[in-house]
Amino acid sequence: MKDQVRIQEEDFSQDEEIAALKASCLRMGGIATFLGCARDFSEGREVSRISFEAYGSMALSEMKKLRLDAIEKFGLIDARIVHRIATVSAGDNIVFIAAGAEHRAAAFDACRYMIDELKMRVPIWKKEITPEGDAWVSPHP
Amino acid sequence: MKDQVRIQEEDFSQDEEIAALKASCLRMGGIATFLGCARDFSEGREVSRISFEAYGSMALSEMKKLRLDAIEKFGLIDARIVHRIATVSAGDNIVFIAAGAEHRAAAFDACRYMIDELKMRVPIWKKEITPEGDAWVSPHP
Amino acid sequence: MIDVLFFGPVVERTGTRGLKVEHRQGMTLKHLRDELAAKYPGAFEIVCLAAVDGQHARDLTMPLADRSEVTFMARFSGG
Amino acid sequence: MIDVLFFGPVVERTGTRGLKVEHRQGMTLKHLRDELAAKYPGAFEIVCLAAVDGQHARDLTMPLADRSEVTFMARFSGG
Repeated sequence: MKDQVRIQEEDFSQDEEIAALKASCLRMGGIATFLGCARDFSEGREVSRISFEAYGSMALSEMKKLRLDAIEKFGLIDARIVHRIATVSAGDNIVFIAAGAEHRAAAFDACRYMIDELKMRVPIWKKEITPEGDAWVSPHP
Repeated sequence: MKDQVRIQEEDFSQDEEIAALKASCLRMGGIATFLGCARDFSEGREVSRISFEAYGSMALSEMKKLRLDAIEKFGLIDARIVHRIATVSAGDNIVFIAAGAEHRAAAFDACRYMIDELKMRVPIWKKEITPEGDAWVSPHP
Repeated sequence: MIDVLFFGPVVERTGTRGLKVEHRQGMTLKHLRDELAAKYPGAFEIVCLAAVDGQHARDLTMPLADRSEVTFMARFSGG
Repeated sequence: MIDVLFFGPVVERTGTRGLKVEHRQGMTLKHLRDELAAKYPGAFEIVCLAAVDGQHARDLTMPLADRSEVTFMARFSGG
């Protein structure tokens, strides 16, 4: 079975990830997921593709810590995080987060926590490739 | 393509539902989903299977209204709701809700709203089949 | 005639999935409810929602048209 | 030697993915930061996070061990 936390170039399957998540326990009543996708438009500009770069070793270890933090903080049964590092087109998958709990409130809270924290903690950067040229997306500090 | 809102006996595929959701627009940046599954344990009792019954015509029309309400209330790009009416075993899928928006906050809020409202508005009942006998789950008013 | 339907936990207590009730001039949802509650007291202990023609009906003073489809339901447990 | 790494938007401004910097007795993260900021002022305009050996480093007074791997990073934009 694939690792619970991964950085990979290739796309992923929600069905596979959910099956792997559920395999751990038959007591999971609610699974909340977040799927982040590439958009064809950002801050007023058309975007053709998006390219990602990561500080790979740190990104993976931060994602693993984040999963464990969420499991502990929200009492999850299990959780998974997958982030693609690739050049993707509009509509393509970028990131997938799944949180499985006995009840839905914890699953939702944990899923949201993981994507919010991932954006703050995990060293990944995106470059938007537009008809007018490329630009790194670097939110102002 | 399958309807956005369905009541069905058979299982569903998250990959298929997400692909259908994304097909409507390349501007979807965040998709939040909720998957409800059968648990092997409920309120201190072992549960072998769960059987669902619906007031079918009303359940479907309430689910369709709920989808439109969520799209309007949260500015979603699209949403899907699928509920199985069947006898399922522990670990099996019961309900799937997906909310796609430009940004993640609306997707999460809408997804949670839809499952919370579904439980209150949609005429579906579940019976837990346990080694000690069957019991309809009827939360106290 | 009013078409009365029961589902799930209510059927278990009425022993029937539904019945026909004669429509009367000026009949409200409350009249129908009271009549059926007298007939199926055990079932109506758990009835807490009603629908008329597939729409939630929260106002019991609502008059019922002939040929309505009325449901008295236990709290939902879907999802 | 300290191994300095740059990524993404910072590389675009430093023109390099990294460099080696001589380790000095008592050297802190701030010393290294100031030295590199003088060398790559444009890049350090967008640097707002640092990591040492793959761990977030928020305390600039932190002493650096020889052979550390240090990264100065722009705000993340993953997810």
